[in-house]
Amino acid sequence: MPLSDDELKDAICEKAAKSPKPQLYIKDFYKCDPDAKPRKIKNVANELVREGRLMFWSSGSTTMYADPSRIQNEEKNR
Amino acid sequence: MAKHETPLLDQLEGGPWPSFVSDLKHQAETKPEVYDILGQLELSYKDRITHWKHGGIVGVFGYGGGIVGRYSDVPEQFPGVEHFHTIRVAQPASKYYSTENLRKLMDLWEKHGSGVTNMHGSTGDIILLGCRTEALEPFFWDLTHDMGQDLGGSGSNLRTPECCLGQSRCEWACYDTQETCYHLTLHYQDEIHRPAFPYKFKFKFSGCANDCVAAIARSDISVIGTWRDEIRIDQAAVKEYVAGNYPANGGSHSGRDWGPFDIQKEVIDLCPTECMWMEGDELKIDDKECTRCMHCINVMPRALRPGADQGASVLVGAKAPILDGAQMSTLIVPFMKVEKENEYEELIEFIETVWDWWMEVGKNRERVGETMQRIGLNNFIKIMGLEPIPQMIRIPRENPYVFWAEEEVEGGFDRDIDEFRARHAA
Amino acid sequence: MAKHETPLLDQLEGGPWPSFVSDLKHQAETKPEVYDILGQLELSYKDRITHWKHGGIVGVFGYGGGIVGRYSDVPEQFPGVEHFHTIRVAQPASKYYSTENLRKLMDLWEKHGSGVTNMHGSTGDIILLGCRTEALEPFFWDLTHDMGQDLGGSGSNLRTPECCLGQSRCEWACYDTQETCYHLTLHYQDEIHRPAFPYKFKFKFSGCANDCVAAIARSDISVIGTWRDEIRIDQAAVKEYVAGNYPANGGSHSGRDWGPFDIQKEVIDLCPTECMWMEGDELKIDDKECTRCMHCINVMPRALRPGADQGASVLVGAKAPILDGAQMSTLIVPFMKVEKENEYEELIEFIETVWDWWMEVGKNRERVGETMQRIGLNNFIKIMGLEPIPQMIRIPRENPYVFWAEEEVEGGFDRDIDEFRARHAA
Amino acid sequence: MGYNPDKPMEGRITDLGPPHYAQFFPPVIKENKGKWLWHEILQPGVLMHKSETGDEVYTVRVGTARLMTCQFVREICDIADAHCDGHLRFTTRNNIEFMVDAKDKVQPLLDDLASRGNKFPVGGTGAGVTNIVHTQGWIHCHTPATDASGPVKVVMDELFEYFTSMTLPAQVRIALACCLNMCGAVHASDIAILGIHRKPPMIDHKRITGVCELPLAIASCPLGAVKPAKAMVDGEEIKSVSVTVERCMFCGNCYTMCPAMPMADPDGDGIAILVGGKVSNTRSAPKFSKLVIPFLPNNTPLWPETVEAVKKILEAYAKDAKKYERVGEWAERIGWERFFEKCDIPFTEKSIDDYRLAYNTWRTTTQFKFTSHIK
Amino acid sequence: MGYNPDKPMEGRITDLGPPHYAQFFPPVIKENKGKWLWHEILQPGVLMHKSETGDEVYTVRVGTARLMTCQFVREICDIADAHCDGHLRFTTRNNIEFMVDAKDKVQPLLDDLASRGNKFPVGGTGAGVTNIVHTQGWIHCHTPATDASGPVKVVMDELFEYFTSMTLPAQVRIALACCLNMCGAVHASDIAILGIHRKPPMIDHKRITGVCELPLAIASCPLGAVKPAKAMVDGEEIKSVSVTVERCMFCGNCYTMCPAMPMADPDGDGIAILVGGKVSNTRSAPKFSKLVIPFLPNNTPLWPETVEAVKKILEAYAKDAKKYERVGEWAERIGWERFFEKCDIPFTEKSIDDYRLAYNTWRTTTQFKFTSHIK
Ligand code: SRM
Ligand code: SRM
Ligand code: SRM
Ligand code: SRM
Ligand code: SF4
Ligand code: SF4
Ligand code: SF4
Ligand code: SF4
Ligand code: SF4
Ligand code: SF4
Ligand code: SF4
Ligand code: SF4
Repeated sequence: MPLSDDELKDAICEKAAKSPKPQLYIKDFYKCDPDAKPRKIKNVANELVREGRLMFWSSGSTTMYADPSRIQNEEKNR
Repeated sequence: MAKHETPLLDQLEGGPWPSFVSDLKHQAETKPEVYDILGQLELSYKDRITHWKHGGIVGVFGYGGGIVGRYSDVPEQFPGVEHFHTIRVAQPASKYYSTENLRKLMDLWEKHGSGVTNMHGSTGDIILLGCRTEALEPFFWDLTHDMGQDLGGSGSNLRTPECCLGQSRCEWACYDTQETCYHLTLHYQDEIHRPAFPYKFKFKFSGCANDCVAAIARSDISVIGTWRDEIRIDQAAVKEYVAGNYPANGGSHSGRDWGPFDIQKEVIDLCPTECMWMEGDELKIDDKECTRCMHCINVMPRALRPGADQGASVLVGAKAPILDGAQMSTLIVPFMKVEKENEYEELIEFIETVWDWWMEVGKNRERVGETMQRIGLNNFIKIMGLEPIPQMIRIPRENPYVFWAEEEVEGGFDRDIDEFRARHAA
Repeated sequence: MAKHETPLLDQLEGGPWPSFVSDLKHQAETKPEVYDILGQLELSYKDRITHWKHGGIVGVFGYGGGIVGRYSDVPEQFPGVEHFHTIRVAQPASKYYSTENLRKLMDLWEKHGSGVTNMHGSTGDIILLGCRTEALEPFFWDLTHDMGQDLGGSGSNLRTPECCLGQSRCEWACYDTQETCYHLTLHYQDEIHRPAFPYKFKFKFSGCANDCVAAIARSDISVIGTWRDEIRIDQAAVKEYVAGNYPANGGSHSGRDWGPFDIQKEVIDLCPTECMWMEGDELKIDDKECTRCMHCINVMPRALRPGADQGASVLVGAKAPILDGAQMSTLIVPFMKVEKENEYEELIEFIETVWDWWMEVGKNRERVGETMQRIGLNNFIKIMGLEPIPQMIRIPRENPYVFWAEEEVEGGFDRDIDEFRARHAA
Repeated sequence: MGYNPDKPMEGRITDLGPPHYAQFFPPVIKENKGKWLWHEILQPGVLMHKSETGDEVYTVRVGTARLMTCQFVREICDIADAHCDGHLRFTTRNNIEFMVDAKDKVQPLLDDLASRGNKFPVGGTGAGVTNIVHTQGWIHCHTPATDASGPVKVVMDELFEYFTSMTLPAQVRIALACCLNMCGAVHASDIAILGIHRKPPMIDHKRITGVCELPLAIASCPLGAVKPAKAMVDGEEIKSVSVTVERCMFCGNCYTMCPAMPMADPDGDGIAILVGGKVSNTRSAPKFSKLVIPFLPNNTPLWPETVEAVKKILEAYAKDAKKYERVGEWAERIGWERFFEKCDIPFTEKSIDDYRLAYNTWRTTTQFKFTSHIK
Repeated sequence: MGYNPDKPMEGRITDLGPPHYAQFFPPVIKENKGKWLWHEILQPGVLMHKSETGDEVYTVRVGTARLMTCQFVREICDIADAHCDGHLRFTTRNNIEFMVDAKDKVQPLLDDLASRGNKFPVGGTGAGVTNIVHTQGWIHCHTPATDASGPVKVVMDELFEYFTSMTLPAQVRIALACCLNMCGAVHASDIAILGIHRKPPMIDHKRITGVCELPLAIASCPLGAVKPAKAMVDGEEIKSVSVTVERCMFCGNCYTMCPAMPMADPDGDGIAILVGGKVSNTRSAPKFSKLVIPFLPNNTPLWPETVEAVKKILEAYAKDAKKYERVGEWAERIGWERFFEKCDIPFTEKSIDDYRLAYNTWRTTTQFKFTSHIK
């Protein structure tokens, strides 16, 4: 049984909060619901970004997701 | 921000080619932060090294692509470029502009950013070079609200698709590259703006095998126009070429005396499939042997035209060398109709079949061409639901290492060693 | 041993091609164990599977090569082939025989073995098929004492070298393949008879690029004749060809009407380097562009001959597909004089440089071509003490992944990060 | 109204995509799209396309530095307004195209362009050298091993006559990329100028913890040269990485993944030259570029060695190749050994592939030419 | 005297090597070695070589089964004694060559050969099919997936007219190997007949301990399909191996290294057909053979499917290729898609490489032909 959207959101946020890696690839979230299609995971993760519960981090070539409190913030590092 | 001495860069102001240094200096007069661009670049010329830090988090809210963060590693010296992010603005298909549109965009960019651009980036975007973090959202607001325009792609996204000018000004385009590019760009806005993939993904659209947008070398899905009937021949024009009345190759070689046009040497002998010949003064083509390489058409544009039953070949997997070496795209669908009528249904289905699989099995930072290599072409073909055909390969395999599936082999794989030994003493 | 029914094999007695079945049957009349060969083979035809066990340890004392052990897996049914070892007898270079020699060998083989042979094995040996263990030493005694002959190679040894017939009956041989082959075979008797290597090693010698002993495909060191001056042209003979008085390609195509000889189409247009042309009725060759592919010489043997300054190209590494895929030999020394005068000094030095290194670093069951692949061509060239030259490659590298050595780079690899950070804020 | 930082989501618009291209078409393009019959290059940089409607469009192609300011774009717009009804386009190689719908409008346009100094060179068509596809270099990127705009400027200055003429055997496409990422088409260009690093990354142990995910840095190296390691920072042992320098091939991927592993170096960095690639499917299949000069120094601001190398190759090609023959087709016809000789480029072992699939590049035939390389 | 098992070392002679070849030369060869000027094929199987001394040697080439008995060799000797002063040779492809030093000696020799039934077919020269290079098969080897002598006999029976004539576009070299070890030149032949296994090895746990070194067996597998495993033999646990069958590509190397891993199977084994290889450096470089028919059954004793397949390819080639064009050169000129069509061979995914270096075989151009494969 695939998770509901809200369950999936929670699972993703939890992963972002607890994972040893502070920043995660979209693929790292696939395991949050093995039954969901990649596109579904992506849509939900993006929804979380819109809600402010996740943030994007990009090197230009690669993009990652992070919990806003854990993201690597160049502005702050300066 | 004040002027810096730029003795090294100054040496790039002479010469016949347009000088970016002169241009920047000119702009600096009204946008003084450009002096810091020049200053930092001069320092790079002195030190022979970049003075930019590794990029990082910046973007507009809700977008995972379109902005590349950039900070100076000598901000005290050059405060004007302390933040120097680029903004990728999606270009109109094949880069036609009205001056009205361009002027408006420039006004906006002078207002929010450095006033320096690349027309265009290598992927095709309008690149706006140098923006402070706090100016990103205001710029984006104005771009969307005042101009109705939007950002392009970056990161692990679909990158801004690009096309050759195609039917708009070229007689050879076998499908409408611009409309296809535009349609798919709009169709996949979400994929362009929000990371969805293991790594970047690019589409490029060329109208014919000349491939003026270098799709076969630079795009994960390359759609290249072709035809499946006969090259259209105007024999009267052939005669004109033979008589030397029309310039060969549309005049491409007119700067040098190559001697009189020789249809045998210049066309027939260079046809890679040897499928052309003269019969009297008529040019004949054995079209079923033609591989539509475009050479003869290029050389005699007034006499030859692509066939009328047009479409495109779809190839997959091109990329630059990082990590395992460069790849050209591989021919997967030899011929596909590419039509607005059915909203590019076939192509879209193809793309999404690729994505659904690649999003699942592609490793992080693995381009689709590399995933194809990893799993093998046969598996890829199966995943795509296609039949294997010889058009997909250059040559059949040269090694004997065929994987047979158990169900293909009479009696399967299970055998009883004792039974075997009863017939074959050890 | 009695006759067996062989209904399947019997079907191989008709047809125009010589029948090994008829021959075996004939031999069986005087050597009844051959009935068991036929019997076991018939069983294989019935079962569609081999009835030989995995080979085993047999040999003559002090030799690690020359014999391949073989036992039947149905010895009760076919006691005549219970032991069925093969003996590899070194062939005379390019396989000329006197009937006296051959008859003697046959007598010996009928005495000690099955009376069945292969003339010859794929490596070139005389293969004597089917000997009992206890007969091996007596056969060897007689072979050495009565005939002055010896075994060839097998196992991780130097294998029996082989050559094309070369100067003995071919006008194109650019060095004496037979003498070279003979000399090296004698020179390396120890390596042929006693395992010295990580795996098998083969030499083959062809007198020209036609490569009639398939050296480039089948030998770890392939020595192939070539020249470095000009193709010798007899213009009078050219005219005869053009006039149709001499048959093209030495008559090779005379079974079919290919139309009159056309020097342009058949020679000039097929030259891979496009270095030939006619000037009036004279054939011209731009020899410095010629890659000595032999095509033109093959087609006009009476008009064209290899140049007079002759030698050989030395290539390394050919092998069959096990394990990582087949390899052709790679050009390492474009031109080497191969001369008896200095006892093949240069070639011998080359061979031993390869061996010294390969014996050291080659893994077990790794052919030299595979070792070359593993360490890279550049390292191999260095080990050989050669300069890298473009003749060794087909194309320059297509990836940018160059390994630079520390000493090649100004300032070396060691850098101080703190010093760097002083100039580049993190 | 405008962006309100206090209410960022209010009135937000997203996912508009690019404007529809057709609104920017000059009228003659709009009316003849899909109807073009043939074209002719009237003179270098000036194309004429003929439509089945009888219409003609005249295109004037103009080289640019690609790096351009708002001021400069406005000047382009001035020209387009004056001559082209306010329309223009950019090509896939960063040239500008001004289009007019009648032959008599061409010369005034050309005169106007010529009157503006070196800003608007006309050319880039047919069998010549067109604009150099290139990248950011020191003007913007964090990984370059050379600059982009500068080398392009000096090379184009030197090759200018080939931009404004059509005297070569075929089109010659030059590209520059400032690092191995090869943003552009360096891997498939007739002549390619490639920035390369030659020193392995340094490791900034002090910074690595904050900015790097060690597993990603370790996994980034295609040759496994990046290994986990301990390091001392301010007397404390931290987890970091080390690099086995003998295994490093300077690809830079570790730095892409980990900002604490900078590679750039004034002496280590420089330029490699690759040749013989092509993109089009005309005659021969697309080809990759091949490395022929492994290193030239970053001698700023004029990169004389690079300029000379490119010119030498181009001129050897111009002299020797047949009509229609691209650089790579020429090199294959004459043989690479002859290519090195004709271009007077010393052959080095760096041109011998030793990466994956390398066997495929070895010469497995007796066919070769006796060049000066054979002593 | 002879071998004395009680004193094996007494009087032992070793390392003699082969006899010197020159002692076996017919006189005309001895006198003219290195002096030959040109040759001509007078009729299929009959060559004449002309020396600068004016001498001529006439060679009559005769096909053999290669597998031959002492009796048969004696018959050859009889012929050589009668016509050739007691000299003869064998070619690198297992044909016999009888040489005479005058033209008038040719016909009596040919007549003699013809009088001996099907034993001594004359031919194998020029643009025809010569003898099939082949291997042991079921007559001697332990790893074959098919027989050698049998398939060669039936194929040569069918192609006999091409052995005795010179009507093909070029020489066609056929080879057979009974397993992937490819003893011979199957990997570089115009047409190759290759024995293949299609079932993974069985594991004879009862025998493995005695006959196998497990680490060698494990290391033998290029794909790592052989793994250490435990097995029960007579109630006792022993160390053995297991095979991951999905990873097995049936190369047989494990069996070579370990007799307790037999592979052969009546239904699993059969024949693959490869084409387009060549060895000579004439015109094009040497080429590898390519797999076009992945499997044909071992239908003993006449292998009708194999015979038909080879003949079909040969005849399609004979009909379509240009003079001098080898099979591989022809296939490349017309394109492999057309090859499959012209030879009426169904294309299967088995012809698509999925081993190492496979990318290199993919089609990375838009150039292709519309054949029946495109629906
Ligand atoms: C801006 C641009 C170069 C330019 O000056 O035009 C560019 C700039 C960067 N590219 Fe690129 N790439 C740009 C087009 C390309 C192209 C060409 C194309 O898209 O047709 C390629 C080759 C085609 C391809 O995708 O393979 C390209 C292949 C790369 C690669 C190597 C990817 C690979 O799979 O081999 C990287 C490295 C990476 O992704 O880590 C890279 C990475 C980068 C990064 C993000 C640097 C990095 O290591 O993260 C650069 C940011 C520079 C900056 O400061 O803004 N860029 N990059 C181009 C994008 C502008 C635009 O949107 O129009
Ligand atoms: C007898 C002969 C075939 C024949 O019928 O003529 C033969 C027979 C065997 N070959 Fe071979 N090879 C024979 C010439 C070849 C050749 C051809 C050549 O030498 O020109 C090759 C291809 C060239 C090459 O060396 O690569 C060849 C490539 C192999 C291989 C694969 C080697 C590789 O690196 O790919 C093996 C497998 C192995 O060594 O484990 C092999 C192994 C074998 C073994 C020893 C079987 C085994 O797995 O251990 C066969 C013994 C058969 C038997 O019962 O006697 N044989 N073998 C040939 C030797 C006769 C002679 O001495 O004249
Ligand atoms: C404007 C542009 C398309 C666009 O959407 O912007 C374009 C336009 C034309 N190309 Fe192109 N090509 C354009 C980039 C390319 C590219 C891409 C690239 O260079 O990055 C290629 C592939 C390059 C390669 O193979 O490496 C390209 C390969 C060709 C060819 C193939 C030539 C060949 O023999 O290989 C032709 C045919 C010809 O010129 O005969 C061609 C022909 C043409 C024609 C004649 C087509 C037509 O009928 O109008 C156009 C004018 C040619 C000219 O400039 O001489 N175009 N053309 C691009 C101009 C670039 C520039 O500013 O210089
Ligand atoms: C006798 C033999 C050498 C030996 O030492 O035994 C030999 C003898 C000659 N070869 Fe050969 N070749 C012999 C095996 C080969 C091989 C090896 C093989 O097939 O395993 C090759 C390489 C095959 C390949 O490329 O796959 C070979 C490729 C050639 C060629 C190249 C043809 C081409 O265009 O590719 C020529 C030239 C020609 O025929 O025009 C040639 C030419 C010749 C000439 C004309 C040389 C001469 O001047 O005498 C001889 C007679 C040719 C003929 O039979 O039509 N010979 N020749 C071999 C006879 C084998 C047989 O019994 O059929
Ligand atoms: S790719 Fe073909 S259709 Fe497109 S612009 Fe180039 S020549 Fe025209
Ligand atoms: S398009 Fe190419 S393949 Fe077709 S006829 Fe013209 S030159 Fe030949
Ligand atoms: S390889 Fe050359 S020299 Fe040797 S027999 Fe063949 S054609 Fe003659
Ligand atoms: S030997 Fe080959 S390359 Fe040399 S001239 Fe003759 S055909 Fe041309
Ligand atoms: S090529 Fe390298 S250095 Fe240049 S812009 Fe691209 S990523 Fe940056
Ligand atoms: S530069 Fe490339 S090869 Fe060197 S350590 Fe970094 S990732 Fe590895
Ligand atoms: S090919 Fe295989 S089966 Fe045949 S003889 Fe060689 S090793 Fe034995
Ligand atoms: S047959 Fe080859 S691939 Fe299969 S298990 Fe044995 S060694 Fe491995």
